[in-house]
Order: sequence, then structure tokens, then C-alpha cells
Amino acid sequence: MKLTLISYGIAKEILPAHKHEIDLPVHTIDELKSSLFKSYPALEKLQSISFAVNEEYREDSFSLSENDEVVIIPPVAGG
Amino acid sequence: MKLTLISYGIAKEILPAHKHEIDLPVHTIDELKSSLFKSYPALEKLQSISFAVNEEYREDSFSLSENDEVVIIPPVAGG
Amino acid sequence: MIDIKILSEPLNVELCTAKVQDDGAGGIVVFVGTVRNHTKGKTVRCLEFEAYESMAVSEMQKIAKTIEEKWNTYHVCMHHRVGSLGIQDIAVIIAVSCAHRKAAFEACQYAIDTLKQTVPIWKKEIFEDGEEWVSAHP
Amino acid sequence: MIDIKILSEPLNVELCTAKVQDDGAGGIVVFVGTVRNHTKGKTVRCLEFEAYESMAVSEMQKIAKTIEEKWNTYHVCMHHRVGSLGIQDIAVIIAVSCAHRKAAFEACQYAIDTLKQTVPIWKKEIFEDGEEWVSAHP
Repeated sequence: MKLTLISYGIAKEILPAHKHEIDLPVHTIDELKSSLFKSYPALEKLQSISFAVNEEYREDSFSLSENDEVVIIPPVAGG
Repeated sequence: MKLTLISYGIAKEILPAHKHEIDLPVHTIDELKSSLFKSYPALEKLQSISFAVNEEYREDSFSLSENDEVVIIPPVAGG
Repeated sequence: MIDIKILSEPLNVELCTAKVQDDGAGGIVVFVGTVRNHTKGKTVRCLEFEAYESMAVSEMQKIAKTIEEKWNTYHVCMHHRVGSLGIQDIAVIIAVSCAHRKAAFEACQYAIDTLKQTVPIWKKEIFEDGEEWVSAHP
Repeated sequence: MIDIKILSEPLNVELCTAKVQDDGAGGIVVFVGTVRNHTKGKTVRCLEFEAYESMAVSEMQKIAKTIEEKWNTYHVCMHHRVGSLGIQDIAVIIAVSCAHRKAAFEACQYAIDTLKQTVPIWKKEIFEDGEEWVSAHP
């Protein structure tokens, strides 16, 4: 499945770029997460990691669609 | 005992003036209060009434001294 | 730092906040009390605030010292206005700074709750058809 | 009224307070989050804030709507700054107005507590000898 990954904060320093395209055999957030943890082990060492699609946090079971923009959200620290 | 009475808020409208001198046979706040309630029954109808001497709230049992300035404090409503 | 004032000019939120800022403070909480246009269903035209100034300052000092001890505040600023105020005018500003925000919220709320109970300040509401000293009667 | 903004210019406490003033409001509570000079014993030189702006605004909207429903706030103003901030600079201002002050304190505290948990904003602390994304690691 073709996806665009967008990353912020520390995730941006772990992944190759703020925004990059991937093509992986994944269908859910959960599968994407496992795949990313294999390619970028530093991601798994974070305190937490969340994913957003269309500006909403999504559960692990969320089904991805072709060409989705998936935002990787490392631990937030606003305020 | 000679005392100066100072009153604020609604008490100022019940007593003759913001500041006036009295000479009454009273020795404590409690006795002064009873005497004032007789002269100015409207004071007793207030939600509460407190007295201060030297910028401190004083208990009913507080002993007055000659020439004390006694401040009559009706219910406060700051803020 | 403790900054307590009774003022007859308009109060300034920016100023009070700046007074409590500190290199070590992570949380500033500011309470701003404004004049409401109604009370128990009646329309308020304006308010008159009157203070027994020296004692009001001394009671506010007590509140500030209490929160300094209990919540370890860095700085406390309490400004109360007196005189005639219109709707939306600011009657009181209480700003406190702490290392952590939870303490700042608690300290600020304690300060305004206590101010309303102990500080010798009175207000008279002026209605279209009369006036009334607030809280004077049961 | 709900006013939510992510800004790269300095935030203004007076402005945020004025935005939530209302004829019917008796209590305004303002939280001001400033940059502290130390964290876990290390000296902070400055901070970099980064936001996923569109989602940050949408998450702040959710918070504002929740407190509007739960505490019946009149107005809510939440401004968050991004970019490079120095010590004492204001990172966030949350101002809420209610008819009564207790609700305003609770609503404001809920808003900042939730903002820190859900709004996609990140900060990097720059020390004399390095830098670190706040809360990134256990």
C-alpha cells in the first residue's frame, strides 16, 4: 500500500524526512507500526507513539487506505 | 469609656457619620455591640457584623481601652 | 515577592502577570474579577467599591503570606480597585506563580475565596431603580 | 465564543483576557505557561516549539467545546506559541470566563491538563551542552 508518512518532533529526526512516501504490505496502523519499528528501532524506544490520519488520533486497528497521509506523533509536550 | 467609632459600607449609612466619638459604659466588644444594637436596631438586621481595633478583627471578648478607634465592619463583599 | 495594592485607577492584567513572572516559574494563574450586569435577576447599572484601605492591605498581605507558605508560590500580586466601576470593569486581579501549575491554581483560588471572606471591602450595586450593599442582609 | 490560535509572535495576556470578557461573566481565570530556566537540575538556554498545526487547532477546539459543555463557560481563548522561545517567554495562554469563579478555575485547569496530554505540539530543550525533546523517552 502506498502511504505518505509525516513525522514531527523526535520522530522527524529518526525517520529520513518530515514527509516521505512508502510502499509497504500493511493494512492497519498496527501493521504499519510493527514495520516501522523494524526499520527504525529508535521509534520503539520512545515513551509512546501515536498515529493520526485526517487530523484524528487512530487506534491500532484502524484500516489504512491507499494514499493515506499518516502522521507519526511522538510524546506531545505542549504548554 | 471614650471611643471613636468608624463605620464603612452600609454601617456608615446606619450610624450618624463615617467617624464619630462616643462615651459609653462599655468595656468589651460584646458590650459595645449590645449598646449599638439598642441605639441602631438596623445594625442587628445585617447578615453579620464584625469589629476591628488596630486593623485586626477582634473577638467579642476583646477588652477595649480608653480612646480606642473601633471600626464597624458589615458583611464584606470584595472581589 | 508580594505586591498588594488598592487602586482607584483601572487595573492592568498584563502588569500583574509580568510582576509574578520568574525564571523558575512554570505556571502562572491569574484570576480576574469583573463587574457583572445582573445579580439575582436584576440589572446592574454600576458598582461602588469602598475599602477600609489600611486593613484591607493588611488582610491581603496575610492571604499572600499564607499561600506563599502553603503552596510555595514564587510571587503573588493582588490588586483591588475602589470607586465607581461599570459593567466589565475589572474589580480585582490576583496573579500567582509557582514552579508547577497545580499549586498555582490552588493558591490563586484560595486567595480569591479568602479575599471575599476576610478583606474589608464593600460594594454597592446601583440598579435602575435603587441601590443595595451586596451581602449586607440575609 | 471560542478563539484558538497557534502563533509564532509573542502572546498577549491582556488581549486573551479581553477576548473572554463578557457582561455576564463574574470570573475569568487565565493560565499563563512560561519557559522555565531549569528542568531536572539542568539549565535550559531556550526552547523550540513545533506543532502539527491543523490537528493542534482541532484538538484545542475539542478541549474548548468540552469545557463549554461541562462548565458552561462564556468564552474560551487558547493561544499557543511555536518557534524559538527564551526563558520567561510565554508558551501558552488559556483564558476562560464563567458566571461563577469556581467553574472558571476548574475549566481552565482541565484545559491546560488536557492540552498537555492530547495536543500535537512538541518542545525541544536546548541546554548548554546539548538538546532534548521533552518527554520523548521514558
